[in-house]
Amino acid sequence: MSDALSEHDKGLHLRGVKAGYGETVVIEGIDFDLKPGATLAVLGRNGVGKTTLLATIMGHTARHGGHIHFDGADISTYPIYRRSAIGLALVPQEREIFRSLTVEENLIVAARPGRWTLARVYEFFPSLASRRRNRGDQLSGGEQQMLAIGRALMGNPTCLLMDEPMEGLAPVIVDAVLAGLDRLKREDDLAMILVEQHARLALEFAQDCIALDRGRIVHRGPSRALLDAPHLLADLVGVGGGDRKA
Amino acid sequence: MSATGLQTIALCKNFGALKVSNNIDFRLQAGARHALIGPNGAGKTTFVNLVTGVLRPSSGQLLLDGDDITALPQAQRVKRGLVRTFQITALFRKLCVLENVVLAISERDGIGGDFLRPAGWHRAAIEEAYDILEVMGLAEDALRPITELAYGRQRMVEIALALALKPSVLLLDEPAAGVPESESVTIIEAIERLPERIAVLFIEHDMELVFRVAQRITVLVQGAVLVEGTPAEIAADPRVREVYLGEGRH
Amino acid sequence: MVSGKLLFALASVATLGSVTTASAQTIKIGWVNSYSGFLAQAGDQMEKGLNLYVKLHSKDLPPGVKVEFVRRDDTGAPEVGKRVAQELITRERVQMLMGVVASPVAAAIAPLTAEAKIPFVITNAGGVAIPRISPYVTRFSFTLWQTALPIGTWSVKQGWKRGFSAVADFIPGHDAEGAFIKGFTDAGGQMLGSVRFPPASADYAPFMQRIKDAKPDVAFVWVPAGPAATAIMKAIKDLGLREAGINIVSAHDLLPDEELPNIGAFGADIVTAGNYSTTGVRPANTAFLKAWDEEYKGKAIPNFTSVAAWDAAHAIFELIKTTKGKFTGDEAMKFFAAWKDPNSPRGPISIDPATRDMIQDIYIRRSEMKNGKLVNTDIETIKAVKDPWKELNPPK
Amino acid sequence: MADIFSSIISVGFHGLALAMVLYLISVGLSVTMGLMGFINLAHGAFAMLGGYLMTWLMSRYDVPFGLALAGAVIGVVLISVILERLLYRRFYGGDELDQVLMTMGLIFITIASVTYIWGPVTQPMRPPAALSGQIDLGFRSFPTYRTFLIVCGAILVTLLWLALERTRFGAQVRAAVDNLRMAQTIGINTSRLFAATFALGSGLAALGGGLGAEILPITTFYALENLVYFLIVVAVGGLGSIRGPFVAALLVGISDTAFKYIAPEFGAFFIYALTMVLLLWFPRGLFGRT
Amino acid sequence: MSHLTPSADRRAADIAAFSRRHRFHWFEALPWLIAVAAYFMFPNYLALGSQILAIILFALSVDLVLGYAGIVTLGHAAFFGVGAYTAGILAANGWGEPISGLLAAAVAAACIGLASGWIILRTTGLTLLMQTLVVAAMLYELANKAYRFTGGADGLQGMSVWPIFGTFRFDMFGNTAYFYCLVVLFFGWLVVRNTVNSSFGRSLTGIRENVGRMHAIGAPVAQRRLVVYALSAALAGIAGALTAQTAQFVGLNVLNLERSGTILVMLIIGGIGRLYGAFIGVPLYMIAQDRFAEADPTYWYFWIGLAMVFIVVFLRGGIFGVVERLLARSRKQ
Repeated sequence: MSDALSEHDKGLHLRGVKAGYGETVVIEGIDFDLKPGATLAVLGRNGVGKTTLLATIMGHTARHGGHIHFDGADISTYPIYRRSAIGLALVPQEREIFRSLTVEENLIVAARPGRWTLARVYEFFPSLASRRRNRGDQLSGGEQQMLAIGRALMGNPTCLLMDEPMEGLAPVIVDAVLAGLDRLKREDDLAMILVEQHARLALEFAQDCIALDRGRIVHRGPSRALLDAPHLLADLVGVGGGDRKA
Repeated sequence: MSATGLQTIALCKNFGALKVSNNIDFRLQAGARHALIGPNGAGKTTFVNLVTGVLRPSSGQLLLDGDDITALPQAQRVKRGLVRTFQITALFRKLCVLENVVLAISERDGIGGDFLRPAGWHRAAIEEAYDILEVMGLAEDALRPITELAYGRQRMVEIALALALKPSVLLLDEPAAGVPESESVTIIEAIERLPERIAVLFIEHDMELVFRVAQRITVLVQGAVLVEGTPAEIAADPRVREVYLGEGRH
Repeated sequence: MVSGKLLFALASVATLGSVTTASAQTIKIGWVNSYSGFLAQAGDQMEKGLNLYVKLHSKDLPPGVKVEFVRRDDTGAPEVGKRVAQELITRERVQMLMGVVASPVAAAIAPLTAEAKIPFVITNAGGVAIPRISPYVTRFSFTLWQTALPIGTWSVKQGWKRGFSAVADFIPGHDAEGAFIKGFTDAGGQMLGSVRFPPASADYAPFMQRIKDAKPDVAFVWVPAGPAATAIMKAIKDLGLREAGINIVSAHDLLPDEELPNIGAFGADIVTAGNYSTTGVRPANTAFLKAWDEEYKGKAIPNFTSVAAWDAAHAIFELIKTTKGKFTGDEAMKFFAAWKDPNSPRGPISIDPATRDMIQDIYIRRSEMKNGKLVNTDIETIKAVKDPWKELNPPK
Repeated sequence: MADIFSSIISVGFHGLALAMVLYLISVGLSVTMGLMGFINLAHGAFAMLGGYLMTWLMSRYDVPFGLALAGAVIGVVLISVILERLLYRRFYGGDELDQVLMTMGLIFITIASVTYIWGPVTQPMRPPAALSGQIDLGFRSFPTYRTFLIVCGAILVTLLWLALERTRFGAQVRAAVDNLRMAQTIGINTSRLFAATFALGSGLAALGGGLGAEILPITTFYALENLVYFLIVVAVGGLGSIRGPFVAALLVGISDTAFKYIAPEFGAFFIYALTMVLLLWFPRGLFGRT
Repeated sequence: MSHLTPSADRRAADIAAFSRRHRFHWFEALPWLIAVAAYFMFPNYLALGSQILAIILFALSVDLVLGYAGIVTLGHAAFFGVGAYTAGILAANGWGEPISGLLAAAVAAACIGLASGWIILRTTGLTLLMQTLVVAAMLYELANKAYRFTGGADGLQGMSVWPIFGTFRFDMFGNTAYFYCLVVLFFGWLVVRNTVNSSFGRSLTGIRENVGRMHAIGAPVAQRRLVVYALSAALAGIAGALTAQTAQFVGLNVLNLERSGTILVMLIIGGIGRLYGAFIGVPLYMIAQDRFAEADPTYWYFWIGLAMVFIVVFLRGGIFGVVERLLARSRKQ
């Protein structure tokens, strides 16, 4: 089946996706494609629907319209656990570590056979290895973040969704996490979507970017281009009244 | 009456070792239009909960019109004119729009505990509620249950409910959250039409709304006030840019 | 006065009506039993006794006369029993009420019969004061004073001077406790203490442990026949009460015949006082057991409740035969007051006209293993025992 | 003094035996309530069925004690899986009143069914000869079966802890109790996990019902009469917890026995009073989540 | 303004419709007409009939706390039982006047409601459910222990209830009892109806729908819940007293878990929070139970249980919910 997939079908494709919570619609008319191994930054201020977008791909929200395809399959109606099984993984904003499980159990419980093993995750995040017997609720913010990423990797995904992984971390830790992500990008053929409020961090990391406002995509293009246009960037994600209704 | 509507002095809230609100000194002038902004997790909602009495502060003081209300329960603060709306619509969903507002007026006028007379006999409250619906442009839906309303209309009922309590200080928690663009204009207009005597503090991510309505802006970061100023000052402040754009990595 | 006359006239019309249809006459009897609830097992015993008699003897009824039993479940709860009895009287227009396992249920029903003026024939409930509630109550079973008082007296005679009692906390339990203490202390024994536990209790070990820790010579233990009895026997065994030198005595409810196989060897060597045991050697009993085994194919064992139902059915059938099925409540009560049956499976029985309770022989039995089976063996017979409580407490 | 000491030992011993039975039966209820938010009032019916099946196998077909117990557990697990698929799963996350109505209905159906099949008679539990009588532990003798029950219970509790603390399945269950949506997000098929947990909980209840037939006699109204005790253990222990119900069962078992020993006329009054105070103090139970 | 402003006519019509909602509808007369008709049609079933009427009042009291104030209780038998024992003990000890007995029962039950509510209403969810259950269970054990007053497990024997107004004697056929229960139920219903339609009642609905918002509009939520709990307790107490007086007997089961559970079941079958669920669910359940019990005294539980599972699977929201959905559908077409 997967052999027959054309290059075009592989990866993640959203078409006209409209979704929200209950009857509320938060995002609307979302289209984009993410090729295997590609990286995408999602920008936008608070409350514009970035988290909802990731949640929708993972199946957490109520879908009101549109379709999501992943590696050739229409996964729009898949239950959450099946989306995980076919290669999607989410690092949620609140980390959502299983607090009554130890670090090691948090990893094992998500394990699926593949290149990512317990040993490799520990090698990747050495500080987790030293705390493997600690319970999820006994970790610092940075460790929790690494654990959330490690847990996602244990499922051996082909597409990793990350929701503000630097949020609330001390600068030193931000650097450590970023270093890890960079290494992931270099060493692993993993497609990644990074939602980030610190726009420059995200743009430096990802090849392409989209920006959301009020649930719609208001900008898309290569990250480089946006980094080179600080006024446009400030307009998209910064603070200011602006008459950007044009 | 002091010119200050609402004031917090060194307000702190800790959850265990976690400081969610850190020494917040804040003033909301009577009749002001004041916005509170900040990235996710900055402690905005905690601040609202502290001010309205859902949470008790770990330390610090809260003044309303110069009186200390730190120890007052939620209901008492409402009686003194400190009223809020909710980020996630919190209405009486199975009841009709009119009844939602009548409930609020009944509580304000202290007839909510009357179990002898039918609610329909309190004609003045119903008339007043209908007045508010007319002002908010909700009258045509007066007898429809909330569940049948579009989300944008529900957000309007949120504000109508708060207005019914005749607030002197009104906290709007993301009044336009989750509303499609087509409907948000109505909400912004409704906020602009709010009576001038009411001091309005709104927590909002929608910068268009913030800069269109607010006279002053306070930026909250990691539980503490980063900066306060006019919209122009805030837009030009490098620290704010740093917070929002992630410039100048450490 | 006028209305009274009118009623009388209406009543005579009604009677006339019944005379004209006498050729195909049906006598309706309301049968109140515990089909569910904590006394369902005793109810089952009672049901089997009645059914067996009715099956064997319906043919003996006068031609054209039929007996219809309208059955209702009291669930062991007095209020339910009272309601179904009321419905039987008002809705089904029964001529007689019969049955009832639980004393509280019988006590709740009894006042109705005084108002309706219909006989109430009790086949189990042993609460001692129940016949005093209504003149229309008569009882074919026993009172706990008939069984518990003699065992108290007998215990002291064995040289057991220090006693303890443990009973279920409801009417019959209180009767049993009072009777045993009366018999025991009158004969010179000394009570070390007593406990009452909830009638529907689940686990008896803590109560039995308390007896064990008190170290009496003899413990009187009473619970209603059925599951509670087996459970309590098990607790006695598990805690090693007898190994600790404590003798166990009781009324027959503790070791009903049908529970003996369930109890098994560890129920041996307990002394109980009762009005019937299957091992009793009497021609009437042999015939009864034979009929029983044929009907229930060895799957069931009769006990004193079955026999009481059997005896009561016998008396009622004789009443119908004698009156050809036409009797008023008062006539029926007069008939029962003079009832004597020298050949009941339990021995000679009669109704005491003064108290409307049974006069019957009480057997002191010891449980023992015979041919691998636990049985109650009569070791002493006390002839023609009247209810001692009614003699000690004459009506005011 | 010796008397008091002896009484304390008596109460502790019988309380421990009762606690084991209560725990085995209630732990499944606690986990399913914590995991699926389902108020399963009919949980006791599985324990009752376990008791019925075991005593029936033993008395009708002379199956040995251990085998009969295993057969009963397997039977109950099968029944529970069918019920879960047919009925329970429709109501996960639904209105709690619907859950109350349905499970009360199930209790009624079970009461009538067991009366129909096995009659209104309490089922006799006859442990094998080796487990009858008294066992001398040196300083004093104890009823053998109850000693066996306590040992058995302790082993089962340990096994259960190991299963939940040391296996991947256990980690999945705990993960799902912690955070249902995140558990799905990492690929746990929670629907299947629910069914498995439900079956495990029912099986444990059957085990408790069978082993504990001596302490909680197998009668038709078992599921209703003991319901309050099971609910107390769950509520006091804290929903979704494994440890909580154990501590609660110990508390209820021992104090209930003590109160019965000291003041039997009051029945379960003090247990209820204790429950009330504990729940006011710890509204989420001793080990509940905040 | 972008919105259409409805005309003054529309305003007047809306306000009139809204403020007239508490007025009586013709269908509200139905239960009473049926109850009177039943008296003439089923003269042999009056004992059952009066029990049904008393239990409807009990169900109404539960509907008030559960359906309107959103307090899930598995222990309302506590108040039913306190009422029954109050009236019963009075009648067994020389004061058999029925109406003052009812009032005494109401007062006693309301006091217990206030006292227990003050303690337990601060909890929520399963904990509250357990607390209500435990309160009832404690009263059960106390009633059992207070043998001298209550008769314990034997039930309270020897009640003697005087004729109503010294004229109408409680007869064995239940004629008096039936009308007595009917009249008391009618007044009880008026009280409940008036309460739920009052501002207080509407604020209860608000509490059920959204507690957080009620706090935010300044309502004294805890106080409202306590008041309605006590009021409901008083009504449940009257229902218990009615049962005691008409049956002239009180047993421990007025306080047991099965009673708390089945009243909930009856109400859910009828439909909660609708004021009339009690009038449908209670007769349905009790008549079914009576019929099943007669046809099959041993196994009636089976059919009742099956009906309950059937209702919850196929008739969500109870009978009243189904009727409402059907009405809504026919209106749309």
